[in-house]
Amino acid sequence: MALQSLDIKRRSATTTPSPQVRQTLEVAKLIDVSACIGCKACQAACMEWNDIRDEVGTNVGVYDNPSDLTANQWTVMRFNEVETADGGLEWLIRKDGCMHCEDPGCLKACPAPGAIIQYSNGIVDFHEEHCIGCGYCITGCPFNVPRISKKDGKAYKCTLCSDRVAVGQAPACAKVCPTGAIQFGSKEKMKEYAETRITDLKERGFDNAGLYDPAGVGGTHVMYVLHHADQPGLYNGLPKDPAISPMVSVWKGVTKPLAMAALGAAALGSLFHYVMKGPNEVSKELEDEMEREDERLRAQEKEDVK
Amino acid sequence: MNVSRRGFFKVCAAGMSGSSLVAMGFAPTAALAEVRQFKLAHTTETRNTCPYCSVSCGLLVYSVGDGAKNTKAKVIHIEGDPDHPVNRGTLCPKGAGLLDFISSPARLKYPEVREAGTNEWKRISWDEAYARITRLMKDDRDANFIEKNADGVTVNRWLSTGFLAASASPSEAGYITHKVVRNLGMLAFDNQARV
Amino acid sequence: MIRNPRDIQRYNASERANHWIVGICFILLALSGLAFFHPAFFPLTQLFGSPTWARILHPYIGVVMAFFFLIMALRFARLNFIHKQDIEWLKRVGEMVNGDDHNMPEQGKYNGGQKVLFWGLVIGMLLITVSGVLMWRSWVAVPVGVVRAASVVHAGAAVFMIGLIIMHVYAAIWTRGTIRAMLYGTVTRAWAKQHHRVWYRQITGDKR
Amino acid sequence: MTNTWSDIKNADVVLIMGGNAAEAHPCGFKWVIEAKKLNKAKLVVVDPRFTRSAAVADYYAPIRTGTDIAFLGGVINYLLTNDKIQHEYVKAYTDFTFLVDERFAFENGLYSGYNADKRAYDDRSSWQYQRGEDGYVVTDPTMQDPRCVYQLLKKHYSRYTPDVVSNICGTPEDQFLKVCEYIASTSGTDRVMTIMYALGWTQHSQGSQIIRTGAMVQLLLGNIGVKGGGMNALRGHSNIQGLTDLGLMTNLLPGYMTLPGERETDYGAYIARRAPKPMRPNQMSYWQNYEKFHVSLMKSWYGKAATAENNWCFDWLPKLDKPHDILQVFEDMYNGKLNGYFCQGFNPLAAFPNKSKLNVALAKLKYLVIMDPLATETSEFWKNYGDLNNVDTASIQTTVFRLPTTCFAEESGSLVNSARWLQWHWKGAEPPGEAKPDTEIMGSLHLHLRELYEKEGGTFPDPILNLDWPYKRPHEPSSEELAMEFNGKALVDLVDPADPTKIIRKAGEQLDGFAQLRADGSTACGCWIYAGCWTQAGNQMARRDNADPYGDGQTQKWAWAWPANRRILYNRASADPSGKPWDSRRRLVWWNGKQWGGDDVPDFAPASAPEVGMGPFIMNPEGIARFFARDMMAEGPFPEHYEPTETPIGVNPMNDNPAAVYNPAARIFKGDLPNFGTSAEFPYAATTYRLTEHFHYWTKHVNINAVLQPEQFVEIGEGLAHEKGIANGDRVQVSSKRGYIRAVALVTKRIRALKVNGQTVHQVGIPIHWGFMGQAKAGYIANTLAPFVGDANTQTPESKSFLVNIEKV
Repeated sequence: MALQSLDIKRRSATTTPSPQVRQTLEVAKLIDVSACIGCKACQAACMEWNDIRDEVGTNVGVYDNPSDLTANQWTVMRFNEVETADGGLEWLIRKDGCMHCEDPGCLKACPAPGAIIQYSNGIVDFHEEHCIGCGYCITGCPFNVPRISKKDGKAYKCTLCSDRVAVGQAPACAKVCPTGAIQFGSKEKMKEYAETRITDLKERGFDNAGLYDPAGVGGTHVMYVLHHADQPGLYNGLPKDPAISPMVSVWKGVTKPLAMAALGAAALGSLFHYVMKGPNEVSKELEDEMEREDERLRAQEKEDVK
Repeated sequence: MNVSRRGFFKVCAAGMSGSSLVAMGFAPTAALAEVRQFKLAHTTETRNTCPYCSVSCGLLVYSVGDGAKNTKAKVIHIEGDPDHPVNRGTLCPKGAGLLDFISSPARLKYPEVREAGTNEWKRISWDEAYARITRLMKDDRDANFIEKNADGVTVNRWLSTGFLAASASPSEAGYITHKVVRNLGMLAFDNQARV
Repeated sequence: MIRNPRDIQRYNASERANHWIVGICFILLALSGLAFFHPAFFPLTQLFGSPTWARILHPYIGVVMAFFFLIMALRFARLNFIHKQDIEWLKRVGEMVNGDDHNMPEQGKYNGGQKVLFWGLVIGMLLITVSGVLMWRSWVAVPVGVVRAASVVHAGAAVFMIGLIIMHVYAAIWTRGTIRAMLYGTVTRAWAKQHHRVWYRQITGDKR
Repeated sequence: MTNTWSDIKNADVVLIMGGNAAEAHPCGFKWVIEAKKLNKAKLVVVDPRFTRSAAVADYYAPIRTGTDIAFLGGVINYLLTNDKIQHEYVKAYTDFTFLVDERFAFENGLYSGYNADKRAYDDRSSWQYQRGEDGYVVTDPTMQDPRCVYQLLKKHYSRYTPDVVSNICGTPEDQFLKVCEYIASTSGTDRVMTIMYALGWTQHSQGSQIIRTGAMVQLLLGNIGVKGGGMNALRGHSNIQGLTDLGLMTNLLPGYMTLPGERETDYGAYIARRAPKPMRPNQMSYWQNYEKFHVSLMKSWYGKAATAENNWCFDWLPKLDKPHDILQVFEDMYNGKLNGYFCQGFNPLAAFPNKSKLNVALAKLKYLVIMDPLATETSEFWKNYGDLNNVDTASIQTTVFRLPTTCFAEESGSLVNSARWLQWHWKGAEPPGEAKPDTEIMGSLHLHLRELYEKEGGTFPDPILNLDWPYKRPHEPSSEELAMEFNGKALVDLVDPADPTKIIRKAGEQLDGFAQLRADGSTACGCWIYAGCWTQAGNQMARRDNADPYGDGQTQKWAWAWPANRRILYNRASADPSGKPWDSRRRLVWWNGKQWGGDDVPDFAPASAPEVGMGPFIMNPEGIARFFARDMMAEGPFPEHYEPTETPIGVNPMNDNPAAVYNPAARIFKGDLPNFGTSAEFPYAATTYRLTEHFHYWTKHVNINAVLQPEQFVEIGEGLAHEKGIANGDRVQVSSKRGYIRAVALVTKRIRALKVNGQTVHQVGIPIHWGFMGQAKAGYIANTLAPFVGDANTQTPESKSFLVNIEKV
């Protein structure tokens, strides 16, 4: 029996492993950018299901609204007008949001035990009750996804609707997607399906169509089918080879044991030094000298009084 | 501070045990993690149809309360009906936002009247609304109804009041509207089909 | 402890207060910082009310510490310029650590080790303050690459400083009669003559 | 829609033109994506803007707004010239062989019979077929006669060469030809194209003719009546199909029956005119049953008061002097001829063109009654909202009543979707405050009026006092009662005409379909095409079996479709004249030697053997589909390109006749003539449209949608932006002859300048969804700009093509 409703694979700021024995289904969401019409139904469903509402903003000269991810907007559509070599136009629309990395930078960076959880099905979830609001998850994320709420100072992002997945349903965005550009299922099935889409796209002249499942973060549980998999940057700067920043790896990797060892050594070294060498005390001669001087001065004072 | 050698040992021991406690007793291994409670668990599910465009997607409307006498149903969530052969559970951004339509602050709650020349709404009862509206209708109909045209042909029409019918109300409402409106002799009668 | 009117004043009240403000801040920052740094120390956040309070307070305490450290550093900077005899002292520090200070060159108010510690802390504070500000999401927004670099620097500087402070504290404990200087402001003449003879002579006029 | 939403997955080519299905109907559009996945279908989008439909298209071509007839005329010419038509289909199932009256002529932009003073074709007698002595239409099966429809059609559209098309539409010639190739690829029996269109075709002064041209392309290709084909009008509102079916329009009665005109004083003549005899031997001409439908309707409305003696209350029906469509009504209101007006779930101030005229018109009313779930702009037309609605409140003497109504979740009933499915829905919550369903409000208004007439008497009270009102709770008729009423029931025991000993339905029982209707007053039916929706077996609209045994998306047991639960109209045309499916992979209904059957309810006489030669278009007296529209269209039998009423080029390149620059029969009121702008003053072609994030003027009240698209904007191309010094995100003023709006400029590569008739035409895109009320940021009503001019047949306002200027503010 487990306490939690989904098996946990990893939790933030925890040095011992979570129970690992049970093997559960690895899930994934596949976003077929070639079928996405940018209708934002996923955004609406996300807001509705998760009980979040962003502010009514302004138009800043693009269709992207809200114009960025926020603590109240866990997914946004990124619209890019790209001119092709033959004078044509492509309107590339990418649904942005948490990629649910197999090797999540946020979880690695998070200092609060249990604030970030990776379930054994691959979902990376934030537990705001444990979140301390430090923002290290933002520092750790290779995709610039988590956002701190101005209301409560906690970090929020897509949960892949862990509450729905836990009861056997698809995430709200995947269920709602009118064109089926968002699919949900086992990661294996998603990859199989992606292959059929890539074949179709290649037949339609997109020679570089491919799957975006970056190895640098151990693969992701949100994947893209891209018409131009060779240029992910066209899709609003999707990183080509994302990985946890080496800075973050150093910070949350080797630094920890080394620093602990160094500080431990310093403390223990001091202790043993004290034990072995004893204190550095004032020499007996000087003490005696000062004692004598004091005696002399006291005697002098008495005479002065008389 | 004059710490004796013995005193120093005491401090060290305390420090050691303290950090051991930190490392073992208070160590954060038991931080609980559970997904959010599935919010539809015991809601009432009602089959409905999206009121927006004419794809007419199937909806599942979830409301709190189980229909017992002492509960008042309140819709808390709407999603696509997976059985529906057209939308198959999907919705568009409008359909996915329907919850906020039902609970929009712009929803009208009471009959109101804006009297001629004034600048505000005044709440009235349904009875008053019906009485005043039908009085205005009857006076206008009685005064302006055309039984025969200039050529003496029976035309039985009422042109001085018009009616613009809905586009999203059920067919049953449309039918009764047509029955009532045409029966009064109205011809200035139209719906949203043209726009 | 027996008070002796002829004890030597080493720090005045203002200096002592300044030191302890910095010291307390440092302890609080080290406790909270370590809690964020390594899961094993996370329960230390409870000392601040809750983990979130620890996160909220940490940077503000840092600002307080940075301010008072700056004042303290300005106060003591001149006394910590490194001279020839300090280098000599540092060359022989091994003997000192080994418990034999007979061959150590005579020292002024601060010995070479203390001076190195001082400048180490100054550099550490500079790094930790600047990097800390860059990481402070509530008030500062900089590109994530800068935040990442700052995070590494902050952690490194913190470990460096905590190491220095362990040495600082141990040295104070190890060298008996030292702690009172920061508690009451005075040291015994014998202590002064033993550890800081040049300074002792300056104060007392004792030529021996 | 001739076909259904899920049937689109059977298409090989999808042409989206005059619509933007991905944005306006995303869940229906899913079946386009399915077609791409399942059939490797190609999606072709032709639109002034590179829309979100274009974003997932295989091919996109730009077009100048309002020039679709030229484009499609060019397609017809391409198909005929390159012999890309389905010969057997057009020969057997269309009027290709029919001979046309010798007097029929087309010259310099006008057909024979035009009256320039009336701006109308008042003599359409030449727009007819040649008739033989037997009364039937004369045909030439060789199609060589120069008066046969095929030859006339060919001649008419031979003028629409690719360079002419490109010159008018601004579509580069190579792109036009590429689109033609995609379309032509479905001329064989093994490939099918569907056309999806919406307001982008209807909201023009020549909208009906644009749609006809599209239908003609489909007929040439043999794409009507088959799976994956059809002309699919994507209707805008959830029940606008239903309300149109139910005849809530100035000239209609339920089931597309029509009101008598004031010259139709004789009941018999009224019926006869609507029940035409077949024009060719052995044709069905189903409207011959008109009287059965009409009498049954009158029995539903007037019960026992409707008798054979009083011609089933024929005199009680109002007689039309002219159509009182929305433009006519607001024109009359503007001229002070209306005292009262009701808006039931409708926001005309935002939805109709030329807002400033509407404001003046509404202020002339004595009383205005609003029934709506939401606070609409119309309900507060009298309130000053600064520049957004600058009115003098105190001078407006209109009494306005605002009655709160329920919304979908708070009521039960049926909605008819674009595919003619009647789907039942159930109440899920109580309405807010004292809101009431429309059924209850209408019922109460009737009862209050009846009471007043009973008490006081008054003008012509007969219909009011005699309206049949059998509802159990008279003030609030239930949806169930009303649905059963429009399905129809037997008033007496109905005897089988073939076997007098057999009773089909006992008195009081629900009818199974319109075939059981009688003209003798023994049946009642409120809407004949809905007969079968609530039978003795219960509510067919509530059926929820989504089984799809043939895997083609027809789901016969899901809800109920009119007519007779038929999912694809004209489905007889899916089989060849011998009754065998054109394409075995695409079989729909076929002749099994004894009768017609298959995966759909045959749109045909079920036992009529193919040898009899009955045509598949059984509602037409010809039995076939018409390229030559006879006298049925206001501006002529063949669609012809006319410029939008406000044209950016000032001339019609198809003629040099000043009377035929724009639609010579368009609905224009004299008083509006000064309100039309010219390209000298307003040089840019503008078009209004919907965005996928919003639904008309409703969702600006919906928080989620307001977040998704918060603020009013207009779209312009980079070329125009550069010319006018407008940067992305700047505020601009867009003005037409009728007013101005201010909004954020969205500068995009998706709208490109077009070369038209030797000049550069820039287009300005104007989304419509904002107004002076709501959760979204307040904005200007976009229809402030649109002209008060209507299509000649449907009177739909020309909101898609007009002229504007744009300036940075």
